[in-house]
Amino acid sequence: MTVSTLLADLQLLTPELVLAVGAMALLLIGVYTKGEAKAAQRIMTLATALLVVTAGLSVWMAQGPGGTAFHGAFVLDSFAMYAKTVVYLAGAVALVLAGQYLRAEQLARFEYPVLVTLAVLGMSFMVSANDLITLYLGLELQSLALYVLAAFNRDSLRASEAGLKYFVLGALSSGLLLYGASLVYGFSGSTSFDAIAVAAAEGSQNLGLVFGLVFVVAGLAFKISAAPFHMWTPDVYEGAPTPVAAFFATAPKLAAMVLLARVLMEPFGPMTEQWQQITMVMAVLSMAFGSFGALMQSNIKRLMGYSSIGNMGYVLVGLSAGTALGLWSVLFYMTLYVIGVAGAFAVILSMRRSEGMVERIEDLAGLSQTRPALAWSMTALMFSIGGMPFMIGFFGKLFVFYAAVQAGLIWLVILAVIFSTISIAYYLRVIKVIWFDEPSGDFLPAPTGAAIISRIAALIAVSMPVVGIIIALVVNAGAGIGG
Amino acid sequence: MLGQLPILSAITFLPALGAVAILLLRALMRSEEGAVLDRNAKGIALFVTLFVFALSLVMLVEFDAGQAGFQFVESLPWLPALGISYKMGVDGISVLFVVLTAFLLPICILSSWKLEKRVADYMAAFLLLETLVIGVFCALDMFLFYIFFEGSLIPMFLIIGVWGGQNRIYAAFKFFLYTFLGSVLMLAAMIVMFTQVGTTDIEVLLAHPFARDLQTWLWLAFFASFAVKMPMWPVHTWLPDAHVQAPTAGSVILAGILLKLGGYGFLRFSIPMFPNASEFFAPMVFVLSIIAIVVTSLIAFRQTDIKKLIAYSSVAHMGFVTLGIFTMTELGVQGAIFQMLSHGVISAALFLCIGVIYDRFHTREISFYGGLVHKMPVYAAVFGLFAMANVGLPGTSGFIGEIMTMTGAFQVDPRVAAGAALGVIFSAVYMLVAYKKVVFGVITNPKLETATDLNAREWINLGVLAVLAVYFGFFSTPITDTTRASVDQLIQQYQSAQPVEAPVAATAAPAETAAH
Amino acid sequence: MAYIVVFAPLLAAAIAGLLQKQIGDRLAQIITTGATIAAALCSVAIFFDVTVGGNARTIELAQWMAVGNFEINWAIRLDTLSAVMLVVITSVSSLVHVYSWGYMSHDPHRARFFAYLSLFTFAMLSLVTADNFIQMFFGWEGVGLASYLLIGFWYQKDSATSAAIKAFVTNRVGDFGLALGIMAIYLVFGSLQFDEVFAQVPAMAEETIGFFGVNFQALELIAFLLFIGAMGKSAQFFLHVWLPDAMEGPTPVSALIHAATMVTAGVFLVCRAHGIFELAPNTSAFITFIGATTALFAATVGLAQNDIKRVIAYSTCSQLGYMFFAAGLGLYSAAMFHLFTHAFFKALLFLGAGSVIHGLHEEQDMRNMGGIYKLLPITWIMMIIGTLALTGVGIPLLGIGFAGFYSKDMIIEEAFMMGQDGVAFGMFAFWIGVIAAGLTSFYSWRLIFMTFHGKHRGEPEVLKHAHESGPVMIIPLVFLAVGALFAGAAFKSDFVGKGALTFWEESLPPGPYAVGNYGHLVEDYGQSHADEHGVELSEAESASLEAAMSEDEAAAAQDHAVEAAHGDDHGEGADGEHHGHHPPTWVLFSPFAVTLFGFVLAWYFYMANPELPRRIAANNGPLHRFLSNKWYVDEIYNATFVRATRVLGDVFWKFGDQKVIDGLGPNGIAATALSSARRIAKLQSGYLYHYAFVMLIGVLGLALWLIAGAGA
Amino acid sequence: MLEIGLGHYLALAAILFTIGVFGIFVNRKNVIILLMSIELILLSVNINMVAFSAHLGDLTGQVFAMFILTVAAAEAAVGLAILVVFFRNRGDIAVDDVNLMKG
Amino acid sequence: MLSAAAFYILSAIAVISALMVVIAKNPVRAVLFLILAFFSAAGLFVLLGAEFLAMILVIVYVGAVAVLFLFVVMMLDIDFAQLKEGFISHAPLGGLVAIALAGILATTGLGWVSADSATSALQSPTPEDMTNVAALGALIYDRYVLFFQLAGLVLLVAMIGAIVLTLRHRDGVKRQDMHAQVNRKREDSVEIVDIKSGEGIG
Repeated sequence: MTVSTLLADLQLLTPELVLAVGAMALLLIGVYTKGEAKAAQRIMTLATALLVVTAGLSVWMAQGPGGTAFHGAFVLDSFAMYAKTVVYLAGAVALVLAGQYLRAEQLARFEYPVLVTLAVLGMSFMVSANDLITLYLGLELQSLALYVLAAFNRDSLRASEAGLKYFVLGALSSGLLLYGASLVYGFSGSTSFDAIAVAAAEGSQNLGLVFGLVFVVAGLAFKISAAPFHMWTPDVYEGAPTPVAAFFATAPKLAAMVLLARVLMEPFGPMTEQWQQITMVMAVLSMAFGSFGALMQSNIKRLMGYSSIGNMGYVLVGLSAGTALGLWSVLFYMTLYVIGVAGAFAVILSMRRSEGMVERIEDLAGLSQTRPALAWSMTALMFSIGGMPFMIGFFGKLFVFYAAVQAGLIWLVILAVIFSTISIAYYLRVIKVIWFDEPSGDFLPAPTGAAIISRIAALIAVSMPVVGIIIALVVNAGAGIGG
Repeated sequence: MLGQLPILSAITFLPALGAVAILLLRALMRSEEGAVLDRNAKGIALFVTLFVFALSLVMLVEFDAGQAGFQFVESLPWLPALGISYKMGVDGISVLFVVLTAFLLPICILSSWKLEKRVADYMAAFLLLETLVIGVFCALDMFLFYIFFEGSLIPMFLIIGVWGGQNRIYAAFKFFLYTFLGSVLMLAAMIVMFTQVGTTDIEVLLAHPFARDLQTWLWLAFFASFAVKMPMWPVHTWLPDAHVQAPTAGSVILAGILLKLGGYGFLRFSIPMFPNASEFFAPMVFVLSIIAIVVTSLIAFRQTDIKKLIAYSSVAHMGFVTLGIFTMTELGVQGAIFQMLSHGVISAALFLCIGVIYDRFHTREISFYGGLVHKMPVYAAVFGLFAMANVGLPGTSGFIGEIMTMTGAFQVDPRVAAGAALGVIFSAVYMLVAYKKVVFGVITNPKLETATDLNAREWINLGVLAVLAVYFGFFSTPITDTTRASVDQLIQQYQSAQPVEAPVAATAAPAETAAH
Repeated sequence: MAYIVVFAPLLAAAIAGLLQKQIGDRLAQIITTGATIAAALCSVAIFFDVTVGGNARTIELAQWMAVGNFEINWAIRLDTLSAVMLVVITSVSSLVHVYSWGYMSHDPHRARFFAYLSLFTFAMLSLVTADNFIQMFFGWEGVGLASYLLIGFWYQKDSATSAAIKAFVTNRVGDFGLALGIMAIYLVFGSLQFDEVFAQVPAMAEETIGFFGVNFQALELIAFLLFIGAMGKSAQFFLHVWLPDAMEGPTPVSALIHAATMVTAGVFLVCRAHGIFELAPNTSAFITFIGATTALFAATVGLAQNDIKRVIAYSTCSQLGYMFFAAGLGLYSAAMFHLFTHAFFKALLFLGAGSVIHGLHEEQDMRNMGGIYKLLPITWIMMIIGTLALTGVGIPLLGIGFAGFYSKDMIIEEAFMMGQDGVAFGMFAFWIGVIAAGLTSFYSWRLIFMTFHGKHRGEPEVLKHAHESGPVMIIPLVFLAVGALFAGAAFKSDFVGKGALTFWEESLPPGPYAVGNYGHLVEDYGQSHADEHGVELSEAESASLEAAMSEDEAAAAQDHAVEAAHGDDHGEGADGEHHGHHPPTWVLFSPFAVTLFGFVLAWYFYMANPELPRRIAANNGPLHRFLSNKWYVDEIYNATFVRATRVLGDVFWKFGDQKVIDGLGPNGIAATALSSARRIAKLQSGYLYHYAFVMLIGVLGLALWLIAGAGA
Repeated sequence: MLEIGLGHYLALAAILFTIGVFGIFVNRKNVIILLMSIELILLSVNINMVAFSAHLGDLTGQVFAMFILTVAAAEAAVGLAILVVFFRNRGDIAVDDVNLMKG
Repeated sequence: MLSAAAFYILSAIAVISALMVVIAKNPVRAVLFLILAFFSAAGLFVLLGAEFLAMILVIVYVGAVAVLFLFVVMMLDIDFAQLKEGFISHAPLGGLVAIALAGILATTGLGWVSADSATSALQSPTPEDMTNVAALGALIYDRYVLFFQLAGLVLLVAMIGAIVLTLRHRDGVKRQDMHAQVNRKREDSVEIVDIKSGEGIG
């Protein structure tokens, strides 16, 4: 490797480089800033700016042709570019949401934004992974940061329990993933996705490769919390600090889903018939667990956890199609989902009373009378996440179902629509509490960041004409890969 | 004149703009100005709905009844990647429903004039509902239709749940989930259709011949949605609950318009797009319709809650609609459309009538009342008129729809007509008995002594409806002439899709012909 | 003019009804009564225009419905049949309007009452002037509505409103049939215009309709269904239950609706559609049977009633039975004739009864009356006239008598003749007719005796205040009495006699009597339009009766009759050549005889031996109980239909809807979903090792699923 | 049998892997044991990697294994840190006690 | 032959000590068994010709990770007697599943076949003329430099994480503050007090 090739390669990694260097710089600035609160404040702002800048950078990169770097270990295609942009923005949103919360909970420490930035960096590598090792290292970079974030409120038993659960199960899932990766490597003789695709085309019936596939998918399914690897989700969402849960529900989900899509479509593209079986089973299980599990919940964060399980089920329906259409429907769904969830968490983060944060669904009672704007936003967002027509989220469902139908998976779609009825019931419950119940007390004024984000997200959720724009973007992005 | 103006979009989205205006107004006003806000909200809502009604009348005047196809068509590419476009248009079948909706909304607003609870939200919800419902009738894109169709659940859910009665939450959930489940199956079917045809343009789909086996499944999926919406027996049980719990104006909209979405759906999708399946399933629909007519009439007879009684009666009347539609005779279909429009007027009026006494005494128990005629003679007369219209007395619009659908049904299968005609007897029983118990007799309940007769607002609402119910009872042709061209085309299309010319007379046996 | 006839009452009803507060009772009365009288005058003019002037015509007003061939117009059809009805309706209605000025003078809701009366008149007029079945159905249900309103006029009375509902619903049962009949007509003929339908009738004789898996003769089915409608409206057996209860309404209503007009709509329908019925022999036989049964049934029940109006109501029922069996036998003109005369004397009786009730301060129970003929002399006389007309008193051979004599005896005689000709149920109808005539006489005189004669049995207080009605009530009685006296004699020729050949023109067959006796005149008719109605005709008739008389003696014993019947068979054959149409004399006398017998019996029971009926009643024998309970029809209906409706309603609601549909459907699914949710929540135990275990099982399961799937 | 090939190593790795997994879900005593089980799993993966590497004559496997080792160390550090935090809050690290959140 | 014997012995030790890790009651003993397992694995690596990895395993794992474990076990003052006893009710089922899993995986491993394309797909064939260490070094600093950097970031995260979670500034604890020490000025610490003789420090 010469310097010139190195530089050429690094050019493709511009956003990552900026992020990595930026993160370390932030760390230094943080360390050398006097006063913990001040450092946290400053780093938070800088990190947010950094992420926004990187997002802009990646949009700018999208003008370029992309390509592969480091002997094919890293790929930058339109798919990755799109995903990166969303991930960076989601990270920035997560930071905006976190600021006031952390201060109020006396958790404001400069390591938080640094960890988020590093996690985003990990995700960035995940979506660009074109090699099992990139995949693994990116995943671990992200996961380790997330483990720490989950337990970030170290004086809270719940948070540390969440961190512990997430960590143990996450490590187990990494083990599964690695075991699978080793089998795949052993079969194909390479860790490069391209080489694996060649080998997979040759031996799609090979038992070792099939096991490898199952284990790799299982490891990734854990990250997107698809059943039956979903069990951590509600507990961690509930236990982790709320902005962390908001972060969990957005960027990592998207990154892991994009990674899963890429793994399935590129290296295992020739084995579509095999992995379709897996994703379909996982889709059905996820939808079932997500819908039923959420019905009886009283904690809204926990509810969001189950909701994310269910929603990943729908995404898997689209993914199961195994077509280009399925791919971009996944991207589309995830985008809408991220927007919706970010907005919903913004609302949850606005649920503060003088005695502190509240997170029971009942605490939203009568919101429509005490905080009408918040109530309308939450209503729109809940319906959007639930896939109700006249909200943008509906199109997400529409297109994943469409992809599945086109691939002939009509029964999967019928199951999916039935589950969507069950799942709409618990979104309705939230809306019911907001609208039908009598107010149980007002909230303190919402943090500015949360207020703005919840309104923007709600506005996007109801502005159906913009669907076209997003679709144009994802169609373009989805064209990047596929087999 | 209207060729260039997007009048349908205007009619559809003006109410939504009104809703936004109300919400913005609230956001801008301080909370201590609640009363002013309420007044303004009502004013805006009334103004907007009246304006939309006027626009709809303009549209009706401009509408060319001689033309079978869609008119005022607007088309904008929306999601070109999927062929989904924003396409609106009306034909003879849908145009009158648009007018009906636009007509009933001001009445709803007026009837809620005394509301004090969360007025701004209420008005906004109604305006949103208007947008969504009119959208359903105007949409010429399958998914656009679905969006409006399903979207209408949201404001209605809120209306029932927030401003409803005691058991409103159960009712709201039941209403929402029941109809939602039906509709998502329709969504699945729509997706399948899209994959088959590659477009979502209803006009194109209308011309697309679907394969026979596929039709069966698609038909069933659409049926699941429309049957719930209608509602047909045995998926009707959400309706009594929803009606009973909904506020008066909510019931008016529910019975007056939302129930028609199902019938409209049958006419727009099931019949023209799946003619073979429609023929195959027609006997089943007949049986269900007759059961609906007879059984729910009997059930209505046993109700102690006046609103529930009317709700069950609505189910029975919708039975005539499904019956008429699936006779696939011109008479039956015209009758069904007429019945829907007429029921829109009559049931709306009946719910308003109940609202009048509910506003005064806050109970819907029949046994609470009795002898109202002594204190409220005008009310008694008006209520009586609509009771008779509901019974289907000739000279009211209720009769025309019934006689047309039944005559149409008789052409296909006399048994069906006979079964339906039984309902005519039962409807007289429950309606008159209820009317007697509420209005006649002597006042035994001292609380009723304070009853006051209709006020001006109630008078206007009910008076307008009464004029319509009677006018169309004597002159049905303004309606049937408007719908004729489109219905003729529909039937022609249906007939030409049948493999062998089905014998129209005597006992048609569609099951056998479709089985080949 | 036709517009005035039909719409004046409507306009008056609208004004009186909608503006009652503004214009007040007085003005409302004037407007409605004036309008009706104007209509009456115009209808008389129309009557002569149509019958004499031959100006039968149809006036199209507006389009009502138009869907494909289903074109229905609002129209005024004027032919002899409708003209006759117009006269009956408007004249009786005017008289009732006038009468009500007095009768309702103390009622606070007079304006409403008059509005209803006029509304009824309008509905009835639109019924008879319909030129298509749907408009007729409109009028048909319209009169039902008006009847409902008028029966329930005193809405504070529970019994009144219940009776109103009963009337409406029972009528609806009939309408059920009528509506289906109309639909069947549309199916067969493709039109509902009278002219178009009737023109096609002969061509459709062989047509069949499949109905519940059976192929019926189309015409039979149509006729049958139409007749069900007629049964309901005309209170024929099975569907008669509403009529007695309808007496809850004010008495003028009973006179107008439940005697003279509405109840005869059924007869009118059958006559209007005679073309269909003529080609439906089985249905006609059924009609005969039902009519005869009703005649007998109602008469028997009338024997044991104590409410003065109910007696008359059952009498009406019974007389309608006569009309129907006449129609069933094909004697449409005779049926119409009886309808015509009946309108006068039955209205007279009702209004007379109303006068009694009014005079006795709303007392209706005859057991509390008696001995008041001196107090209400004019009423008494009027009632006697009415009774004589009803019982058909007349001198058989001379052909002179009260109105009922002409029409009722004509029916009985013709029934005999038809029976002779082998028409189904002909003889049955004849015998029932004779027996019922005797019963009629008995209960009618019973009514007179119980009401006016003997000792007063009610509160003495009442007697003190008893008074004769004022002129406004008496004058209509007088008018009706004139009708009851002379209507029969005056119009016999036109309706069923010689004049019938030209009188009905296309609207009705003139009847066998007219054809049999004057058929040869038909040829002449075309040439000479000379005014040969009236006296000349009745002379010819009486001459023929004289001739028949000479063959037999006046005695008409029962045992003798059988022989005579045999003998007459031969005579009939001999008469065949000159197309004569004469029943044997004993037949002519039999109604007279039984009427006399009935009178004597009534006199014996209620004048000579007034304790006897009371003892019979006290003994409460099974027969008496059976009769006073009206054959238990109400009870049977209550036990079956009403109860079944309730029980079924409850079952469908509480079991069907709530248990089965909701239980298995939404609620069941919701419960299942919630219990699944609970189970899944339990699975989410919070334990790390459970979670890890699930993950592992998941991997293993997926792997095995894939391997199995790949292997399979 | 005596000739030791790839299969033997793979089998050994499989057994170690299973023991590691088994350790996670049967262990209720001590969270630290869970962490050690995870190390066992990673060890088995490394054996796989190295075995494949030797079998294929390719160093990538070894490189991969090296990174796995690195990450495993990092994981251990984070895991133990979380464990310490948990212990400070809870005063106990029995696995059974880690179920505050459930349902 | 010798290598076969070595393999069997080492793998037997590895399996047994792994089992002991899982079932040992005392965490300290578990850690020690873990170390034993690592040692035997290192031996196996040597057998496979991966000397560098063997060394790493010993140095990193035994030297650092395992010791870290021990340290934590010791630090967390756990009352071992209280730790819940024995295997649990679902151990049989769990064992069954584990045996099934192990069986399937081992069978798969024993019958392993690599893809034909594998030989041509090799990214970094083992060079003949280099030692294992040198070859790996050449790889990770050149071809795999990205991964090397990434691994560094992972370690950075781990470091931040460990610090952020466990580092506490407790009051009342003396700690060394280099910055403060270095910047210490005379004026801050020394106060010249003029004491009159004979009066004492009042």
